[in-house]
Amino acid sequence: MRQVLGLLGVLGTLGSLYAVLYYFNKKTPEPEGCEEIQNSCSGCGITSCGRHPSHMSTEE
Amino acid sequence: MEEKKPSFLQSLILENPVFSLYLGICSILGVSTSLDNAVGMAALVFLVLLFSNIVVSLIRKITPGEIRIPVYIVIIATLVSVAEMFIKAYMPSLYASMGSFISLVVVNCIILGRAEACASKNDVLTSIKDACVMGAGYFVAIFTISVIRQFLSTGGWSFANPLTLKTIFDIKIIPEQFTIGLFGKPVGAFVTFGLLAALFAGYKQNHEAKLAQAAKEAKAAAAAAAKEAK
Amino acid sequence: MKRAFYLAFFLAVVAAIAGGALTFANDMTKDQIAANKAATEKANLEIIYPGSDFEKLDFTDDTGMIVSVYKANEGYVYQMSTDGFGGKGSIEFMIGFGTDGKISGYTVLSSGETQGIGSKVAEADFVSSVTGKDIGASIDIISGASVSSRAVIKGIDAATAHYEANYK
Amino acid sequence: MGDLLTLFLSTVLIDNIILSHFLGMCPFMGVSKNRSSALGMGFAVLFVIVGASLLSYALYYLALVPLGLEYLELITFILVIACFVQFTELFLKKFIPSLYKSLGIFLPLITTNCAVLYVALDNITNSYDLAHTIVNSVGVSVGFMLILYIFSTIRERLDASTPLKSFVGNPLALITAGLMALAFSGLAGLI
Repeated sequence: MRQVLGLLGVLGTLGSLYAVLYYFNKKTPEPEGCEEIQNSCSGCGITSCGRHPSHMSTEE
Repeated sequence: MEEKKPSFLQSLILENPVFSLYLGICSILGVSTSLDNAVGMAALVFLVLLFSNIVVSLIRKITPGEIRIPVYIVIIATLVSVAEMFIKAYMPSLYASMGSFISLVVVNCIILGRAEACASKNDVLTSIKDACVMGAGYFVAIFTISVIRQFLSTGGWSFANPLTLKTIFDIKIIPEQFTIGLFGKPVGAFVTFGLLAALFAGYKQNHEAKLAQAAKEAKAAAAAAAKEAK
Repeated sequence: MKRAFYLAFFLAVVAAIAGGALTFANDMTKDQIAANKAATEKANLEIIYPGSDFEKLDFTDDTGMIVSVYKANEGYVYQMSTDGFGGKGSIEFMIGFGTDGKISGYTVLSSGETQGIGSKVAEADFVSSVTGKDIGASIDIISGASVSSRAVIKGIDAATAHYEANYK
Repeated sequence: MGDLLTLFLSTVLIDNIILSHFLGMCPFMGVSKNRSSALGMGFAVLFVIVGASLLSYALYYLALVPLGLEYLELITFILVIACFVQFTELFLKKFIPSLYKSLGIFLPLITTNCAVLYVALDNITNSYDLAHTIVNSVGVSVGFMLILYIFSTIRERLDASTPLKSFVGNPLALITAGLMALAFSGLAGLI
């Protein structure tokens, strides 16, 4: 029983923490002088990179 | 001449995920020292890709838009962990030779890439088809490299059934002292992959040149026909 | 703000389900993995002392090279890991110290050394040059494979020092 | 103390994360176009690897082991790394925009970087104590930055050169990396 609680505790907190941080990270605007760093990431095909257009879509 | 749909084989070479997009290189370079490893890793990547595409496309309606990527990362991590447990339990020799590369499949760029690009937008069937195409592309890449590397570094090929450890075939062509040990080492991995990538790029370039050439001819013929009609 | 809570809850639920699936898979494979581990361990030890039974001892070690120590009927067996030409922990070997004061056995479990050069540390002539020697006697380096053989000898010396300090 | 130094030397030069473990290849291919971005990437990776592996180390020995949940290590480490990267990006965006300007672009790329996860898992499988964990993490990141920087200097010349058409770009970069691996493997007798 302790194991199940531990599991829910660890994974639950980490999961929700990640969601909250990810959400607020998307929400906070980039500092003023940082817009143009977008194009210096030389076309990497890696979709997991935060700069990839896949992250840009907001609410459904 | 309408654009004929590239045959399955052609799309395997032209849009090969590994050689054209350079996705998933970490696992390929690391594991392609022998046929058993290559087949094992290709099967693992394919199974994880298949199940992740299925699960992702099943829940695509209810996953909130903002946290799509985090949800996919959790799903893929679970699938890889489960796969790692089964390999450790039932294929210990394969686990020993692939070692830490199994758990690194989680961050394999192909799986997350396909989950995001394809599975999150289409229904289950297209996702499964996409997983098969990508899995085949990955298998072609890793298998070719391991064929070259194992041949040069050990002078032949050997393949054993991972479950029963019975060697299916073991051919030695080059005698022991003429094998190039370097190809078993990282140097060989980089060089073989570089040369093959160049080969694929070359094939793609002259394929596109042929298409452009054909298109130019078609335009010229059309212009000539138009002139005659006037 | 409410959206953030919904997202947090959603991912927490997904992570919990993932945890559940992992627990289920873990329970299914747990004993098989343990069985595998015990089997390979026993097989390695049998090479040094066939047919003897072994008792795993806990030990303190600051060299970082001793993987595990076992007490067999006629002596002790050390499982060692040393950094050879193939990098960190590239050579793993077992060495047996007999109660008769002689090295009762030496075998290489895994070696990432270069084929044909460093791999000589696993071949018969080096093995025979080690087995049967008195404990603490010096072992000569293989010419042409000095890096790998020196690494193995460093491991053997560490095991000998630990053996003499604790169990002689 | 001695073996800490050998561990550091071996992770930087001999057992280098890129040249002998092939990890971190995605940023290695993508970002090494010029020296400044290589350095920026190097520092971002150094910060994330050391931070994430310490967090994972603590979480493993404080939470997973006492609860007997060792089998959750892979998914926990991934979540820890992702949270750490998101938190860093958020913190930099809010409080240190200047640092964000130079490192910001690289941070999201590191979330699913093979090298970071490898180091976090490596510290556990080798059952390192705290000192070894720190040395291992710093060593790997210094090794990553060193190879990335050297490679970016070579790559600037490669882009200026005119190789065979099919070798342009990544294939040539891979072969150069192979030659670098050959050169670095010569150091193996160091320790």
